[in-house]
Amino acid sequence: MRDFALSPELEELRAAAERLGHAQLAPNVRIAEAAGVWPKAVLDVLDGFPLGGLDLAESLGGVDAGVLAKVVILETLAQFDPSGLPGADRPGASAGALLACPDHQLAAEVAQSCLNGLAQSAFTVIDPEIPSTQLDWAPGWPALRWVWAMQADTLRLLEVTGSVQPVIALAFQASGGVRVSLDQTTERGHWELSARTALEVRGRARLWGAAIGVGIAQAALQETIEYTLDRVVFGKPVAHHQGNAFDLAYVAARIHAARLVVRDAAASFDRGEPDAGFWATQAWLEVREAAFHATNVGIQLLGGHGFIVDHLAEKRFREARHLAMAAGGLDAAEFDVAAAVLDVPDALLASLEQR
Amino acid sequence: MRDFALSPELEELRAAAERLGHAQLAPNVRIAEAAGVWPKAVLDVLDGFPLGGLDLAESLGGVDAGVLAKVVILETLAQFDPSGLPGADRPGASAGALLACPDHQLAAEVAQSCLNGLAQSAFTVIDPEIPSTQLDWAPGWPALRWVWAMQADTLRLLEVTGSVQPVIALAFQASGGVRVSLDQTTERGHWELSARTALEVRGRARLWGAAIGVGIAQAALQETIEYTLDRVVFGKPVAHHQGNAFDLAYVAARIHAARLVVRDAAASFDRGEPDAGFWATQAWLEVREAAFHATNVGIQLLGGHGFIVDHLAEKRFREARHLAMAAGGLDAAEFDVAAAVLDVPDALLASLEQR
Amino acid sequence: MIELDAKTLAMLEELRSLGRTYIRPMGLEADRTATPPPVDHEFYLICTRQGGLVSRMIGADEGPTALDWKPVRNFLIGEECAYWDRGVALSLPGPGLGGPALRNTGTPEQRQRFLSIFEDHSKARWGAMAMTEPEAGSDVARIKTRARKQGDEWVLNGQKMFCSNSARADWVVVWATIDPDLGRGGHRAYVVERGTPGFEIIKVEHKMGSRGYETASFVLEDCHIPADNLLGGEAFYEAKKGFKASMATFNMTRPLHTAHGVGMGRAAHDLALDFVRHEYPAQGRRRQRALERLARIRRGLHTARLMYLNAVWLAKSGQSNAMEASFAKMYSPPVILEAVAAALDILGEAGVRNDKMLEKLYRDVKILDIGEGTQQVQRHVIARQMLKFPSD
Amino acid sequence: MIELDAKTLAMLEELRSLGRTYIRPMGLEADRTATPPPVDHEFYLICTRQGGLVSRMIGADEGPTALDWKPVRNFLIGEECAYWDRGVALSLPGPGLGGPALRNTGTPEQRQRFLSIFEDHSKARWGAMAMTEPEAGSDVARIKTRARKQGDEWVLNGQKMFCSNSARADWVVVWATIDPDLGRGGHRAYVVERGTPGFEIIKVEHKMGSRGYETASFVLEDCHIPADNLLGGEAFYEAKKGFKASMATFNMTRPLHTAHGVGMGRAAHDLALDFVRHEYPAQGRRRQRALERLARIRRGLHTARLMYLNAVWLAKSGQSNAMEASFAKMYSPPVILEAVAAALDILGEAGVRNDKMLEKLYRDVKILDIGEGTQQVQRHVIARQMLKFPSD
Repeated sequence: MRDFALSPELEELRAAAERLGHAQLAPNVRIAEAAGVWPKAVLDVLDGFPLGGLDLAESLGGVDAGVLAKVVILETLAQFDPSGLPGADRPGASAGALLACPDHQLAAEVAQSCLNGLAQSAFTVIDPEIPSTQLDWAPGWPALRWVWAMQADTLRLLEVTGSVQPVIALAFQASGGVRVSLDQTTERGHWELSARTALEVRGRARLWGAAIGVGIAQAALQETIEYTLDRVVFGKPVAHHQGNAFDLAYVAARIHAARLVVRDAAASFDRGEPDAGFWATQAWLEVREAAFHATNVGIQLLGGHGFIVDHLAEKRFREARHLAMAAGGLDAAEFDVAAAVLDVPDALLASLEQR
Repeated sequence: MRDFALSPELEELRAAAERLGHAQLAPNVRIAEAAGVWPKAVLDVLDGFPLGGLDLAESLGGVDAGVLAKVVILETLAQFDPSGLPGADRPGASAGALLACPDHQLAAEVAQSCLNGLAQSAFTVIDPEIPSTQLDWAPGWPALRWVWAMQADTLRLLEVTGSVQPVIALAFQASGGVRVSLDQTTERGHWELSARTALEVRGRARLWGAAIGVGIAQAALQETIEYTLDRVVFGKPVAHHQGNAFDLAYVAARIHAARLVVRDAAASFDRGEPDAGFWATQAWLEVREAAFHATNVGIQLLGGHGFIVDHLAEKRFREARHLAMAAGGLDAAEFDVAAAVLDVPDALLASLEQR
Repeated sequence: MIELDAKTLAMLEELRSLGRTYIRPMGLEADRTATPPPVDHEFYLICTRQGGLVSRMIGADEGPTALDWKPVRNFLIGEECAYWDRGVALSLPGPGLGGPALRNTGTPEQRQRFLSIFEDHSKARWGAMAMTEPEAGSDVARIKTRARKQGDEWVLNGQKMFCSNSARADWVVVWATIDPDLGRGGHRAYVVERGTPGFEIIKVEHKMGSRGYETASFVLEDCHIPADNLLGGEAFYEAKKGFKASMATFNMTRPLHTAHGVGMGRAAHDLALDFVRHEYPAQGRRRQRALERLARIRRGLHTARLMYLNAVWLAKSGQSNAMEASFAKMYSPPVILEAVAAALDILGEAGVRNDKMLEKLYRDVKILDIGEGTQQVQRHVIARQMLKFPSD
Repeated sequence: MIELDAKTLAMLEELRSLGRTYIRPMGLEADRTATPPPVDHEFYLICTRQGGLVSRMIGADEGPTALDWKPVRNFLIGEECAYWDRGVALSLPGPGLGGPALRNTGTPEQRQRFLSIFEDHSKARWGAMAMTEPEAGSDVARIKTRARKQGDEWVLNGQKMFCSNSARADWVVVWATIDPDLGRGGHRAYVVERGTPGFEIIKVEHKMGSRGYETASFVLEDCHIPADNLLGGEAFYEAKKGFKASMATFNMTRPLHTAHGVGMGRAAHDLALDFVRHEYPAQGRRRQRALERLARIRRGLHTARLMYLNAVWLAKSGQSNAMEASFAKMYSPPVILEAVAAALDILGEAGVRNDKMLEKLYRDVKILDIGEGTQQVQRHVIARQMLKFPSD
């Protein structure tokens, strides 16, 4: 059967990420948000991993620890502060694009500049029906240089050769958001991918966001539990009023479910399974809802306190929504799973059906 | 402002329907379901109204009391037993089709046969993309003679000239369901309607089901409240456990909202407003969800008792779903409101916008 | 369609122009700077000069008993204000929530003293009301601010938070208890004037959204106020009429809250509609989904609007509206939040950008489910009536 | 993909054939006639003759301690059985829920006496377990069935309801209390054999769906049973090990319930898929929506399956799975119900017809949210652990 355990090595890495988050991220959340960047001490550690290379092949300069390792670390760090992750994790959401890029030399160049901390790489999905002429948001540090843009199954690599504008966005301020008009870029190549590979690229970008979403949701639940156990209304802790307790139980179940599907899809990539992109997109859809529920209940049960910056509930609510619009948003994801659904066999009974 | 009161005449009619329901319908629910027909005493009263003529123009033999009157009476009767309503209310869901039919003489012929108790009339929406060759369910008494079929904005009147088959369906057994293959019918006419008129016809059919849905939901809530106040678990009534109380409060709000939109759309028809068909379809969509919630919670809070025929919770759960698939089901309704949404002005600010 | 009288139409028309010119830009500026508009903002003065736009329009001079066309109009105007910016609408000059309190329970002398200042049209002025405390939100019975009679004065000690406009108000109606053991029976309301020694604003909150009005905390440290500032006077409480009871006959704040929600939902709808009109092609599956979403948003707005109108109509007809007001207050905020979220989905990746305005609405709108009683409070109110809950 | 061993694959293959030939047709027939298959149905005999299809396949001969491949396989087999018809699957011969009770707490003598009858492969036999009473469903502490010791016998008095297969069972494990004032501490389990005077089936329920197995009520009127039929014997209760505790180490019934849900959801999915393949054109907006619905159904099934596999894996790894079993049991039923509803929407108007089978699944599936603890019970279990609830 499927093994739900993490390897001892990964468990150790996870514990290290947790310690880092505790010591360096958690105390600096609002400072980093205002500064538009994560603390240098954190970046030094993460660049040493290197975080960005965790799920990259060695040929691209990565350490090839696998996608499962990546999602576990992203989930862990996001519990403390996801805001700088898009900046710190390079090539991050575009890792799948680099791996799928048929021009390996070019991909290696991109990877190297990212891992060296010299360039940022972004990923976007452009709907052929609504061809956007700009990238609406990307992490702003290090300087945005690469934009991987997928339109249908065509992958394009654009190099930023003009100017980018800083942009205030819903969340992830510690990554210093920018936007760039595509006419400020120069195309370095474009490749027609197979439908399956293209879905892998998009699915992997979504899984990157999904992993962060699980961390955010988990942190939201944790804070809500602590606050509602502490605060007393009508004679007992907020959490002990059954209506609220039932909501929290539901949120916990959704997060558990979301974590399972995210890790399952990640393992699917690591096993090289043909439908990993489909399941990763499904995982993103599951996380999208779970993270909304968790962060929404997070504000709700804090009442007025949930709405002010003295707590992190409001920040998580924004972050969950920000992620929900990435990689083409809901429509692109639902179109992808709908397009593939007739071809993807049941994960359990595939071998029976193939006979 | 909009008046939310019922006229004294309508209030009186409603009270009469309530008395009838109490005395004749409620005690015979399961008997009628097994018999496949409502009690004769009930039918005699309703045919005397006549129920089917309540919202029909006098030129069609109706009493022209209006759509609001009709939905209020349907809602009231449905609280006691909706199962025989599709049989008893003729032309019922096809009233809008009769009224829109440009061949007034033919429409009057149909209306007369329905009001005389000699013929049943059904309404169906056929998706041009999935052209069905049969009517899947219609009330079986009196004998099905007329089928109004809409495909896009074309209205067709088909007369059953061949055989119909009895059909076991999800609900409404007291109306004795039948199905008929369209090749067992003869076309008596077809008419191309304006988009707005066509939407009025479909919307009115949906509003018919929506009114019944509100009654079912209300009855479900009422029974759930009574049962859960009576039954004690963990030291207090089921209803007084906050988790359950919160669910019931939510259901009550949804039913209240659903009733408001149904009556509003009905009044819109009575005022001859151009967007009545749009708002009626919106009302149906609202009721669809409200009735599901109410009947689902209805089973849930009764526990095992909700699943057995000793209570009516299971019957209402089936009825709500049956209605949710009528008149083309969810897709047809959502396509309709999507197609019209850009042309329907805000109900409050239309006069400002027109300037 | 809902027929509007000529006067209401004219007011809405005027408001639309003011909204475009002032209210929305002020809201965007307040959001950008995380600071509400300054008290001497031109628009506040315009409002005041016109004989009080607020009092004339959003119903601050109206008791719940004046049940003619006017209260209905006030709700429609409230909806329209929120369409442009609910935060700024809440910041408009006037007595605020302190107004109804004074009008309904104040002595003639108190009404004269505290409300007549708003007749001076040369300067924008504010009143405020303070109930919530750090340890008492939904559970108002737990308020700890103490009031002690000392000779001819009352002495107040305590802390209030989440109080709208209190930092700019000439006076604040403050709820306190003369004896916590008496529960609600010990509650009293006092008018505390700005500048009274011991009354000090300690914090203006930084909020996720709804930054157009200020939300402040203040302390009362041995704050001495005249005996005359006990709202309603001693006689009022001795007659045991109960402040709460006199306020609760018809619930108007919950429907107004819902009207605000409809206005904000409409704003999101129009932004998304605009995007569909300008960015979407004439056909395709993305457009189809966008239209289905717009239809769903319209459904939510229409339903919420009927709910608040119904609650107002009940009051207008002299019928109890407590349940229906809570239905509206409970049901609408999640529906409006969903509407804004659906509008964002229409924009896709572009929706995260602050300059798209929808992003701001998403941050603004969540407060609807918290202010004036969370949905949990509403569910409790409904359940208590509907399910014969033991009183608590 | 989930890798399966050859033996499991072979079993699933066999089951698929049996499902098509027997289980689904039996379920449809039971639904039509509102009567479970007769006890002498050919298929029950086939199951029995094969050395007990049930005991061999769905894990009835397995204690929660046998944590190798086999329990996992049993869940996959449970899922597959429910795919064809969960009701009939629950009606298959074997000791049913009484099996684990006997194996875990029965004395060697009791295990021999009550379980060895299933080794006779010439006749289908059933065991059953009865907990629920008219006044005690979720709240099992309230059971009223009384057990009094009288000489060498126990005398039982009370009524049980919603008891699966009890009308056809050779014996029923009956829960009773020796003293209601002791709460759960007074609970005892007894094996009551068919034909014991005073044990009488009074009603077989008419159900909305899930009619493939019988759900019955029975009374115990001065029902004398041998002292030896006290499950576990006196010593077991004196040692205060507690029946419940010994059963609760690993929760396997909740994950199995979820597996059943996945099977039923898959059945709905396949029926809808079939409809799309045969009735829908190659393109169009209806097809697009249908594919999106199928994808959503797949997501729900995949998630629910991972949840039950995870709960089983935890047990297999010797880790507590109480929380995760409740997560699965709480989360899945509404998701599966939604999946069936979405499948019905794919059929549109045709979905109401009984001959479309999906209509039956809609009636069948709601029981998932009630049996083995409603979602309210699960939420309570989760909240108690997660939120440090005061014990109740």
